[in-house]
Amino acid sequence: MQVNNEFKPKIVAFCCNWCSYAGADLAGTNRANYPADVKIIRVPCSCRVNPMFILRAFQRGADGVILCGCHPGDCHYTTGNYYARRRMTMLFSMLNYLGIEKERTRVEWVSAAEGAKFAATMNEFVETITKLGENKRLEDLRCKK
Amino acid sequence: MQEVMVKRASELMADGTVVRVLGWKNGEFAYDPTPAVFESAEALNTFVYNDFCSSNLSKYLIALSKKDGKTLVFLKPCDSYSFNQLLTEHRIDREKVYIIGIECSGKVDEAKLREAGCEGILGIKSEGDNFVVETLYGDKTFAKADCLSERCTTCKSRKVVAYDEMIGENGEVNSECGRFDQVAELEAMTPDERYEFWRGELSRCIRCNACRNICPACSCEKCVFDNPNSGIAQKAAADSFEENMFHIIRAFHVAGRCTDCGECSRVCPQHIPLHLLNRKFIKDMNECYGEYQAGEEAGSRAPLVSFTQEDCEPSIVYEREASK
Amino acid sequence: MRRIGVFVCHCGTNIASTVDVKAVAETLGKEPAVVFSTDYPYMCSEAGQNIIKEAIKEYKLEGVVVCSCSPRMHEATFRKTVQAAGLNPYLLEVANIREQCSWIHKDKAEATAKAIVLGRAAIAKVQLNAPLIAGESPVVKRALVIGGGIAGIQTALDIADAGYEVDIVEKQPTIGGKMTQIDKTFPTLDCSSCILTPKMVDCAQNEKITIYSYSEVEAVTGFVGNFSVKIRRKARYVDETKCTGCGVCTEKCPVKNVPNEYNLGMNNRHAAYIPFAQAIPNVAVIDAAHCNKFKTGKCGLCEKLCSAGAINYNQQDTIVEEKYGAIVVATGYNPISVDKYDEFAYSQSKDVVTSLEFERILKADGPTEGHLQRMSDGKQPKTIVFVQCVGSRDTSGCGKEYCSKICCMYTAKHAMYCREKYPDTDVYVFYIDVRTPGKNYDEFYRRAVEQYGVHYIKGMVGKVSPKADGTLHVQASDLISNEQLHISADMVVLAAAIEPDKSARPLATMLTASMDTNDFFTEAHAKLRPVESPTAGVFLSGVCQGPKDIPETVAQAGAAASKVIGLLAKDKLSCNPCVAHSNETMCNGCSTCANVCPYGAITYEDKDFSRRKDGSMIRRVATVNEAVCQGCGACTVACPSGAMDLKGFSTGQIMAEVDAICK
Amino acid sequence: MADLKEQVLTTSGVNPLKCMRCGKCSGTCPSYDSMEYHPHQFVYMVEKGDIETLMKSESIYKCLSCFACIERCPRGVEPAKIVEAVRLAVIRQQGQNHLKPQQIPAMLDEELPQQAIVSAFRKYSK
Repeated sequence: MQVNNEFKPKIVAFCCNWCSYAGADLAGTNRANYPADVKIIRVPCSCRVNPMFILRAFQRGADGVILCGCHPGDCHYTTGNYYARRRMTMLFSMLNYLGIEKERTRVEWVSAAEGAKFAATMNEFVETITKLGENKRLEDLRCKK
Repeated sequence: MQEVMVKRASELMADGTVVRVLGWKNGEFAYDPTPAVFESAEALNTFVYNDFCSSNLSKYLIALSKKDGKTLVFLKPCDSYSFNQLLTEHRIDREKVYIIGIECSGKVDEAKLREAGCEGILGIKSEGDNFVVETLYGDKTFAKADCLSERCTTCKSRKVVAYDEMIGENGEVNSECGRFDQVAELEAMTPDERYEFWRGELSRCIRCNACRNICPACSCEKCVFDNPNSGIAQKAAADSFEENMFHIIRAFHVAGRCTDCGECSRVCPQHIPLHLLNRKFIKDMNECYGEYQAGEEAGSRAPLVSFTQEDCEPSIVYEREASK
Repeated sequence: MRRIGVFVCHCGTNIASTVDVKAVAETLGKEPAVVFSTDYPYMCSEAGQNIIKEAIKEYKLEGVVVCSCSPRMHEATFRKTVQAAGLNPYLLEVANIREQCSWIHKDKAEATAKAIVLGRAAIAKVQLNAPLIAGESPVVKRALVIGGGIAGIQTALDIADAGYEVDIVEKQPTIGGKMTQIDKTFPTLDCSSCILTPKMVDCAQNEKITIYSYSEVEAVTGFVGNFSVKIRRKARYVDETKCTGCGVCTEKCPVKNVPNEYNLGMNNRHAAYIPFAQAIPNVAVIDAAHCNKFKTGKCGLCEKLCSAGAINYNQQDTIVEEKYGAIVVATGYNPISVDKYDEFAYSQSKDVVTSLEFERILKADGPTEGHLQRMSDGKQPKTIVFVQCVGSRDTSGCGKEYCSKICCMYTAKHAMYCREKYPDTDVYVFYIDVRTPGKNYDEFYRRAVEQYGVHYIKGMVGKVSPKADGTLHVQASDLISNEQLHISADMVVLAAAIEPDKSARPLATMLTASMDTNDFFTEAHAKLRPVESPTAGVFLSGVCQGPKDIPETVAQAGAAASKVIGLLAKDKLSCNPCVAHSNETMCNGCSTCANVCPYGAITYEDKDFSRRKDGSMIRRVATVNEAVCQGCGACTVACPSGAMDLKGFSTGQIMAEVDAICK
Repeated sequence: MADLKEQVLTTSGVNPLKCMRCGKCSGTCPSYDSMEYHPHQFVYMVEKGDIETLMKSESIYKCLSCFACIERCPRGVEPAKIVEAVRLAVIRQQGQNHLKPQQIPAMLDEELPQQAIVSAFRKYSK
């Protein structure tokens, strides 16, 4: 049997139900390709995403985590993504401060109409993470098989 | 100072203004006074106040202000910020607290005295720019600049921001304190250097929870790290992830609420510079969302529970790193 | 551990062609909690749903995972299925293996592996799903229509006809909108005012309709069935209840040099004015920015002359606050500014006009009283050049990328009209494409060419240069004969692109309704829900959603009205049960959550937690009003102690998904 | 053939598929009448790959490079860049006779104002 040594990153994408999850659906409807490494978790709003979830994903072996929400000003709940924006800015800055590769975390605003942007963003993110390689700096060895 | 404080405490207890006093008494050694509650005039005999009295008393008021009657508390400038923050969060009933603000010109770091060869400590006195330490081997004099604790050398404010009366002169806010210099130094390093630095520091963590237990902002009824349903409850720092996780989450939970009192670093038995995590958040929030000092005013709104439409995007983290 | 059933849908070949559905069903069937796993060509079909129902009964399932299309598509369907079999509808999770898997991946092995992971995540989540019961909220039986053009008028009339109260908010002093400015309508050439004004009067007379003219929406809170709206009624300095519309003030007002908006600034009006004769309400307005009384304190002539005593210089803006069950947006459009196109010399010559200005020139109550005249010298033009697509289909940055849709038809109308009324006029139309889909539209355009002799030239005008003799030198290409034309014209008419009204963007923010990059409101579904916005209870009518002509607008207005009527006919709406919930034993009462709640759904109360051991213990704790909470989850992250959680998307559930995905 | 098209597309950086055939470029062109093929035809012929015809035509030298077509095009197609690219294709075919910087001084007219030279450089270096 041929052994495939190619690194396949694990990527968790948190998508808000109203814009980005719908944008991801639209990417599907338009058959816009992006790698199967991306797995989406539906949340009502980007502001539902707790920094703990992101750390948990890294702990369990994710190589990259991306958060997608409605464009600022377009939040279904009016203000949710504004809070998410501040929280994630602070969290990412802290991770970077601790020397964890800043490229592993990302926030992107994707509207329900931006299927193409969703696919492009995912392609780009997967490429970045593939280049970075495995997440070593924020992993929990006990969770590795 | 100590005599003035005891005298005023006795008066307030005698006239019924307060029913108890929150202050310090000597610990096992002369250099580790511990917070104590005094419920009678006689008990005040053991009241102690000197340059070893570092602990922040504000957190104890959460429980004390739930009791019947008023509590007298002595708050240093640092502690008064924490007090305001707890008021903002409705954790303390202001009506149940009588505050005497006390001036502070910095507390001694006992470890630094020891490094300077000071042993057998029996007491301490402040004399101008020097500390005169009474030891088993006689009095010894040390320059304050050499043995003040880190948080006092970079003191952000000598102003008591909440008090009913003052003992001594109230000080001023010092915006040029340079408390972010060390953070800036770390920021200037490469990510790999920073990673090495923090691995070196955080890997010493023994998860004793002292930082959490002393922190006035960490006063949750139940901490997420003790809650088996939170998904992150762990007792031991079993591996590097756990060490990172605990400190990131803790810093995040107190972000915007941390007044930078420095208690976390003071009590850490492993001497991890935890204040550098909190100050990083404070510095970032100041830079991204405008100057904000938690606890400066009761009722103020912290940056993370506020927003403007023009806030910077999280990608600023990449941009700042790239522009270095 | 709950007993879970897994149902994998083929969606015909939509899923099955790239995902090995049998393998997915088989692999997921081996998951510890799964007691039943199967696949079927169409899970959403009746037969498919029956498989789920029967399995729930037979295997005593306590949770259901359907691997199918997006939950946005069929979550509601499957919830009903599960409920019909006696299970709580919220014990269902949908793994999206179509839009987010089969449709985007080509490699079957990869897609199958991903489908399995998504299935596992759903299984992990459903283990922790709580049975939820939806609450109910009442519906306020009143609708708000924002914008009083033909779209708003038609929507309001239709809603009122069904017996519901409707309020129209119009920012101009009169309702009527753009259609009042138009002379004739294509393709029938009936008079615009003649068909519009009866509808305006109907609005004014209908007792179910309240018109807030000269008013703007200032704030919107609440949610479907229960919006609360603040409307600013701008001071018009004339008491609407007293003014009889006699017009004395508008005639005698000494300030006569204010550009007349109704005629697009092509003539002037007084500072006290009624926009046009058929205005509804027929009430004067005093333009404080130009009125002498306001500027210098001297004058007050209108007050002296008004026999009804309606003039009131001290009037202030007032705020009306009203509750509505539904809101219809009908904010309409404006032509873009063509100043940027200096090649067309619009700002250099009065004889280069936009189509809407041309419309005013042709209309009897316009600046030339309906006579076709040049605005520069009043002479009748002998050669008119129409330029289409000015700013439409333009990606250069000056204009709009989209086709404005109505220009081809109105240009044909204008050209035809000129040839009919003034047969000695030469009329040229420069076009890129002539777009005439619509009943009798192409016939109309052909009539302009064949019957009226309008010169349609395929090509674009490159330059318009005003000459000293007052003519306009038009240089254009004729792509069919492959030559460059030079025409000496007397008048040039630019078919300017249309854009959404500027008020739409801030309104969208207030309504939390989404917009596209051109500031048109987005519909909930481009094909199947064209008159609903994605925000529940907000509906779209007219050009605010995209360029359209009058019949289309009226049709959409009626459709929006029927959606509103359908909503208002309900007495109660079931609420989303996925709301926040505070664990009192862990709550600090710190108010952090209330600070971030956009709905004010969180309140605090002092609760007694006294235990014998530590005596009296009264703590302040948060309570969530479940009818007001919309379930965004902002509070859950703000809460430092983790006391706040969100039902349906709990911390535990999301972490379980994370774990399953990262395994 | 295909190579020529590729070359013109690369050197010009123009995507002729963006053209919606409105003819505004030709409507605005000041040397339209002296050109055999007009700006919009350049775009269309390049799209079809008919470069050789253009290369043989005098039209490429009739274009003034005034850039009016670029300025006015509603779709940002930039026909003048295509004309320039076809001109370049001709020059390259004639034995790579690019000007060398050393050759320039000898070719300059003493009377030619300095500013004209500089502006010519500026124009053609776009």
